[in-house]
Amino acid sequence: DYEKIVIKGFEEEEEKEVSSNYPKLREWDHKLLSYFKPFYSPLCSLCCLCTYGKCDLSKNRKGGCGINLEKQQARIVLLACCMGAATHTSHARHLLEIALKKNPNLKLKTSRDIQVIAPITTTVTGVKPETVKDLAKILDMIEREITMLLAATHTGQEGDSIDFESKALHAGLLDNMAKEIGELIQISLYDLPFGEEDVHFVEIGLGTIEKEKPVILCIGHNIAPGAAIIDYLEELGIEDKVEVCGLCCTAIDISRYSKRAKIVGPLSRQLTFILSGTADVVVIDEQCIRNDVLEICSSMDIPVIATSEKASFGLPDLTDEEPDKIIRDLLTKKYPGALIRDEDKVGEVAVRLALILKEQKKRIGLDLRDKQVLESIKECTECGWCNRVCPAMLPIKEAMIEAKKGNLEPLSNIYEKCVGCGKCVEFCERNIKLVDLYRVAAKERIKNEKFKVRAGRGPVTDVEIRKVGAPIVFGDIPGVILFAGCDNYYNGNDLPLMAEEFLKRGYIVVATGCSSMAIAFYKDKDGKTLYEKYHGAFDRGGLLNLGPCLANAHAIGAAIKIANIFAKLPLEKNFPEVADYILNRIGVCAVAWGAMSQKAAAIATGANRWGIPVILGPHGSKYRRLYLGEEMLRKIKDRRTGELIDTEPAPLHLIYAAESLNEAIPLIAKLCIRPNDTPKGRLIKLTHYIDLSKKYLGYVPEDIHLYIRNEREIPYQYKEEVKKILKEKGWKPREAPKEPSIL
Amino acid sequence: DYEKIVIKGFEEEEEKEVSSNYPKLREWDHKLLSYFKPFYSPLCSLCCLCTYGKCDLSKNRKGGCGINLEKQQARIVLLACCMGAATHTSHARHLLEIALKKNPNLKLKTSRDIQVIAPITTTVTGVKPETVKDLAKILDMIEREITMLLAATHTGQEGDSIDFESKALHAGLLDNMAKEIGELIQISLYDLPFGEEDVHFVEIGLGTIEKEKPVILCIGHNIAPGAAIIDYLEELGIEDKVEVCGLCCTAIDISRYSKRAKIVGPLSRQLTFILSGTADVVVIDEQCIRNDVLEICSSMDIPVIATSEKASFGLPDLTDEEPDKIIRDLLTKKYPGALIRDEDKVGEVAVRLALILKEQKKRIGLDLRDKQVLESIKECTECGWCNRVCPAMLPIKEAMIEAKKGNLEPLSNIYEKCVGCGKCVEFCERNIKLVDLYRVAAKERIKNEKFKVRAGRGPVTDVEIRKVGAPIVFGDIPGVILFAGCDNYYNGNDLPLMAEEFLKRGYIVVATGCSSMAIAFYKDKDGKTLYEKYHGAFDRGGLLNLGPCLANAHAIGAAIKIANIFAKLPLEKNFPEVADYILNRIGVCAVAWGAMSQKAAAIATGANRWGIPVILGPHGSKYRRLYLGEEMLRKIKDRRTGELIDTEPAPLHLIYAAESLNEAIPLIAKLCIRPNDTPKGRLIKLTHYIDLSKKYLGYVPEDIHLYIRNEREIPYQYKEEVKKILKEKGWKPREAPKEPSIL
Amino acid sequence: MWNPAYVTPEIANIASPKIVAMAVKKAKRPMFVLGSLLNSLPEEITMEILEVAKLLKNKYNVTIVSTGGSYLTLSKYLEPDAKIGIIDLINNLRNPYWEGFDGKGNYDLILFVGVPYYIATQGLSTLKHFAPHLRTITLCKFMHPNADYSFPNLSNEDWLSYLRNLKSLI
Amino acid sequence: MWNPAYVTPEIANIASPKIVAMAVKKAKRPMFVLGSLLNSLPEEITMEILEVAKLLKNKYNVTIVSTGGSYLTLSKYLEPDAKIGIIDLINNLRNPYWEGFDGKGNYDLILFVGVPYYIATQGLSTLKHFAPHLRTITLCKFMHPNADYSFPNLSNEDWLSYLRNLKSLI
Repeated sequence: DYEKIVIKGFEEEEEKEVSSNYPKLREWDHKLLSYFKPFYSPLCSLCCLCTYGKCDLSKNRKGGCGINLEKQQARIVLLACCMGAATHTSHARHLLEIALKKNPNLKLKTSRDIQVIAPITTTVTGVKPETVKDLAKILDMIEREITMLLAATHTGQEGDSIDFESKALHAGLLDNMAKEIGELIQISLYDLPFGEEDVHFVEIGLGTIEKEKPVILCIGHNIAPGAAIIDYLEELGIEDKVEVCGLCCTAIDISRYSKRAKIVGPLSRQLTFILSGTADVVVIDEQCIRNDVLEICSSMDIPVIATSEKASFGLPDLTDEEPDKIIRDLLTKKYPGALIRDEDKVGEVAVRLALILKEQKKRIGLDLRDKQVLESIKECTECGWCNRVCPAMLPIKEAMIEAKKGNLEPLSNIYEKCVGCGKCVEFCERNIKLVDLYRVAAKERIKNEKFKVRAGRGPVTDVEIRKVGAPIVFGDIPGVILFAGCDNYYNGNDLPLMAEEFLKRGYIVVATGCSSMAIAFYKDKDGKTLYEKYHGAFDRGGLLNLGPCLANAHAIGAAIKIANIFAKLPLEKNFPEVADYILNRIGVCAVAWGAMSQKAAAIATGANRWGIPVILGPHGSKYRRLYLGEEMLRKIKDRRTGELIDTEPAPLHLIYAAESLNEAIPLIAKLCIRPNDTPKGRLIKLTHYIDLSKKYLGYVPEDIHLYIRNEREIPYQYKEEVKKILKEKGWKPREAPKEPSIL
Repeated sequence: DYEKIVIKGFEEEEEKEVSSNYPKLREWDHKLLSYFKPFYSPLCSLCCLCTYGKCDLSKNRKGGCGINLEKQQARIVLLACCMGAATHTSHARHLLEIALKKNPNLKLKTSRDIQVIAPITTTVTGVKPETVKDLAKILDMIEREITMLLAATHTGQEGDSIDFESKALHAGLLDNMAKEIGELIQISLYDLPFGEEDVHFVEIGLGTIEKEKPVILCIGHNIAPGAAIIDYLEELGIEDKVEVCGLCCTAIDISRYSKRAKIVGPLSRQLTFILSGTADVVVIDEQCIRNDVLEICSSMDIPVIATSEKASFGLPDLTDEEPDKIIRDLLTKKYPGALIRDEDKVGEVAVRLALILKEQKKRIGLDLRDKQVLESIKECTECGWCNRVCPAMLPIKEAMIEAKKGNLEPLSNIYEKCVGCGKCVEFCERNIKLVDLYRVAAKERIKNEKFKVRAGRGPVTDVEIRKVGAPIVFGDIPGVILFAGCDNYYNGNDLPLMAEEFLKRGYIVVATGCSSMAIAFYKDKDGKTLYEKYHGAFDRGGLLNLGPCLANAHAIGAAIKIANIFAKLPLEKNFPEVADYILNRIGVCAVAWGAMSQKAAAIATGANRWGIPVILGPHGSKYRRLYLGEEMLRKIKDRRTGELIDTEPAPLHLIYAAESLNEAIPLIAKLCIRPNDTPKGRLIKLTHYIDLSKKYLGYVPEDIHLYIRNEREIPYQYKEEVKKILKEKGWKPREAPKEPSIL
Repeated sequence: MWNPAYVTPEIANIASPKIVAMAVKKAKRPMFVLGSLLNSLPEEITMEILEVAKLLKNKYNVTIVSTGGSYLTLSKYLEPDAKIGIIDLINNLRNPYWEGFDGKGNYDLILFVGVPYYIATQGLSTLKHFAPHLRTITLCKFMHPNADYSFPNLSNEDWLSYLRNLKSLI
Repeated sequence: MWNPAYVTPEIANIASPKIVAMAVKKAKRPMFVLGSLLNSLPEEITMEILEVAKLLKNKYNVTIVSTGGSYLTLSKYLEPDAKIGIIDLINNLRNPYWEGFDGKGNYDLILFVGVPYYIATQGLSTLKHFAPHLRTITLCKFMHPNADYSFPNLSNEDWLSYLRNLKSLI
């Protein structure tokens, strides 16, 4: 009934602009950031954005426009978040255009188990979208507001760091909303899994690609071209004759669409895989495309089909040409590739090209090339520049010295940790193709790089939420961990190791994008990946692949739905209430261990605005800004009594960069603690926190006294040690707030 | 009739998205840039945008994402253009919201003399807007496309420098369109001058502000708060009791709205004027606000009223409070200022505050402060850091040494050239407030800083175009010069000097924004400013102040209207044809001598896409990218015959940074040459080119042979010298193209 | 510096063991931070670092701080004065009013070793720009431009001899 | 460098007059660019620069180029080989296939003096990153980080003596 009124209201107001009511959200931001203060680490202390400059802002000096270093950091963070939000918005916009072209009246997918299909959008705007057209209005609003936020980064606009941060938080929220919209459209348009816990398994890893077949490689984040390729193959009935595989989120999406599609791997494998010469045709769509992909493919005679106006790579626009002509032009190398802005045409051209090129290709050429690559080892002068520019600081020079002696093992170990950025190649005095060399050295390993990942399942269902709402809010399920973002960390097993540590303990683990892939790159002694070992439901001990980067919206959506379904909080235009609920009562923690991009900055900042804490890996400190709470009792409100009370600083931080895996794991457990925990829930959470701290750091955490409200919450097995700390710290028991809030 | 069909078409298609058809424009860009190749000068050779980095791209090396230094420059230029375009778009959007609030059915201003009111918008989209609501759709489109372009700057998207440039050109075009829309709205809503050649004069300069009255200072670019202040004063009937003045474009706009409003000066005077303590209340809106304005005003007890969500400066949002309460809170210094997002409330609060504060203020305090400032001279240690960080490289240390001896003249000379960036203050070991010191040293000069500028007149009329279309296209009027952009150049008289040099010679000179102000800061021996000396019509020897930054759209609009009215080119969705016409046939050249901002980058890049060349001052080289043609005969098409022909490289460059005034002046004349010039027109243009080259460089230009098609075009007075060059260069006469084109 | 991209207008001075020893002697409230790499460095070097730490603690009452899990190694030889996350620590150090681990106020000289280079660089950047009240020295094998003083780029052999030299000078 | 903001990973080597003289002697196709500041420098310095130019031209056949209006001053003493805008010149120099002012190809050593600092810096940046085929030296009183070799920051007095010294070494 209530719903109907809202929808009716929306129809009547159709002429009115949809709005996020930024001024109201700004109030929330200022409140939130009074608890979690921005912490700045400049990656560069200069500003070169206008012709007053370059200005040296070192030591927090002011530049020619009057900005100081602190504000400049906040400004750059806002700029990065705008870039990220724009990227997801433009991605969603492209999907919308395809949907409107294919079916202007497309209804959004619904299910008996999922009532609120757009929790983020509904909370922020009050709109409950039902059709693709409803989403167009929301996207208009997002684009309008991104433009406003970007304008604020211009020289001579915003002049306060907290207001820059408020705008960054807003950009993050818009990013979340755009992702939700993009997911809704592609799930509806391509009939992708919609909250299925037992979704099919997908083959993943460089070793899974069948090189005997023609291979089409899709790189990027946009499902449209890949889906069209799959459709065309099915039309011809040769879907088993051609290998369609992908890198990055496109891979996740095409493997949601077709059970045959394979995932080569995350971003970090892009350069390596292209250089292996396995692909016959490379189709790029948007995002996470190496900037030198055309140069590299050209050098290997692989035609590149660009499909997006955002990433045209200088290629001729052949959208209006006949497929026959395009194929001829590419085969005769008239062009190194083509821009084709019509996904159906891309499907035909890519498939027909791959079939022809596979015929022509000689395996021998590739083997010879690999041999030459090995030959180059002896060129090494041991100058050490590879080591100096490697972002992972891998011991490349040392591996080369060993390789010269005939031992390729160290080089093969480099492959395991390398993120394929190629900087070592750029700085090599002898121009040795090092990234390629790691691949050749690891050839045997790569053959066995065969894993399984559950396909991206989409949203968490209402049914699941109903079941776990109470145990999560009260703390019986110790937490929900989201592994998100790129996989640019420098140890292949970090992510599976972290995931399993929490799965074993009954946490719910959800993963997206390259992180959901990285978790699959590990097998236990029985040869099982974590996805095969743990169930796929949003429940205790479940491991969920929600889907691509866009699917991060489902993780936030799940938190919102707990507030809505379990706690009966109305969503419509109720952002501060919902975020306050999540912040104080829902034990969820996101981990972006290898985050690289501006999108990741936007995603994390958006999560922060909802009250969801995020832990970054050590390189995440390069994002310039963290939000840190204080390690002391925190004054918040108990809404039941209206009083200010002292309570645990939970979550301690909103976004933090950990030095090491050892620091991160106990911290994840700690950041799942919430003021709302029942004594039993708190006891469970603290048990894990202490357990993990002892295991990974070697001690009982020294801040444990902040999180214990009365003696019943002291984990039995650590009673002695904990009591000692409590005594040292002069701990006193205290009341738990009944309705914790910062509003 | 044709018009009606178009409008009808638009109504019928109301549901269809408005589009700029980027793929078609991209084709034009690739063509254009095959003649004018990007030239890159990195301001920084590092990239710190993602966590692969920082990456060192020196010597054009590739970074972790595969981008090289050249592409990175193009990417940063695109980012800057997006920031600029977003700023003008968001500005226009804010004006639109005010218009819809005040009068949802507001018709756009029209006049018998102006048929096409939105030449840019109509050419790009085919839409002929009639109401404010029509503009909303266009803004939606602009915001959508800015979002797409910004997305292309994200790591892992566009991978080709020419495509980055094409997108920068597109951002520039969107910027032009947003400016046109903003102007149309404010002209219509506030009934501003609409193409009047004899518009009223406005007082300009620090010396014009009557300090005896309460002074309200408006800083920024958005007319709304200033207009509301003026309205409120008129409501109270005390418009003669309070001084309303402005800095930057807000000043231009309020002085279009009210004949009483005064212009303090351009951006470069902001810090100086605030520090003078003249203002009782400071109202900031958006753009060109010093980032430390709140800090400085607070230190001087001047309350700051922020009015835009884009520049909130961390101030409490008191939009919903009663004026009485706001005034009380500001008087008791509960807050250093307030954010008031309701311009009418701003009007009341600012006026009432100013009246009260003026009463309280003691003149003596300011004089004492000035004395203390002078005292600080003896603190100087002569470390020389002021000189090292001064963007103008002014001899500050030397002036201080003289000042210590009691001679303030050199310091007072610094004031004349200083752009008030304040970096000298930041780096001073003794924290001497140097910018303030220059002001105190120049006190007497400042008293006499009283000039007159014609108010911003808005668009060029069709009547004017009809009169000058032919002489411009054939070359009898030797050119139209647009002086635009900020005034961050380092010699107070450069702009008036340049302007007069061309006015004297019968060129049409149009000016906008801070440039239109800077031209006023000069008097001839009779005490007349150039605005008083030269007429205000768009005709031979006219000097037009078109208006604020937004009014740059009118300059481009004038070129479009020449193509449309004189050459009968249809505009609707006809961008490439129109731009090709402007490039090859309309002798217009823009000069952005002191351009500072990302907006300026967008404006200039937009002008370039229309085929309008731009000359920057030496600091403009920091924009990282120029578009340079080759100094040799150029192969273009004669559409009459369909043949490719060799013709003069005119205009030689699309955007160029000049080393000095001496280089710039002859270059301006040269860049007004077009392939379409008649022999007579060419003769006139070459006469000025040679004249100015001899005067400012000391020689007859050595490339003169490229511009002479037959002997009749050799200026009589330089016959000998020119013929000598022609002989040396092996010159041969050639045919002029009848319909020059690059399409 | 180690990685050329980390260039910055004011770059660390190169520290010899002698300079480090003198700085510690002069300091009123020195701190020595030992990071997570202690768990993975060659044993010889780890041992040398631990001996330096012991000496600093015993002779100059330097506050020993363990971050990122280095306690696993450190605790076998020496009980640190504090265990904390590196970012939490930097955030405290940045605050001129921080009361310190012992309630006696902030510190004036911070020595670092074994914090992974890239996060260390960022932490040093925070202190360089926003903590004028203290000085930083890095004893790692990679030169840190954002420190006030830093060892130069060193091979493991040279690093070992720098550490030995430092030990002899304390 | 002169302005600390202009820091960059690879910074110019400091050039003594001796190094400059040797570089010119070794060069196959040297060029000397004289910028617009020639019209406003103290006369003594301008004269010294002009004498250096004359000597370079006469002894080593250095191509003398005037930019930005310096011809007004220059032409009183010396007819340059070419007159061109500084950006046009840099654009030519950047092109390895440029035929030069005399049709004999691009140049291998470019000396600069008197081009305003900020536009000179940008031009030098273009050459540094995109013109591996040539070397640049600046003879200005402000150190130029983007050149290959540069005079250090100098007072007018020291600048004069550097120029005199250079003259004596040619």
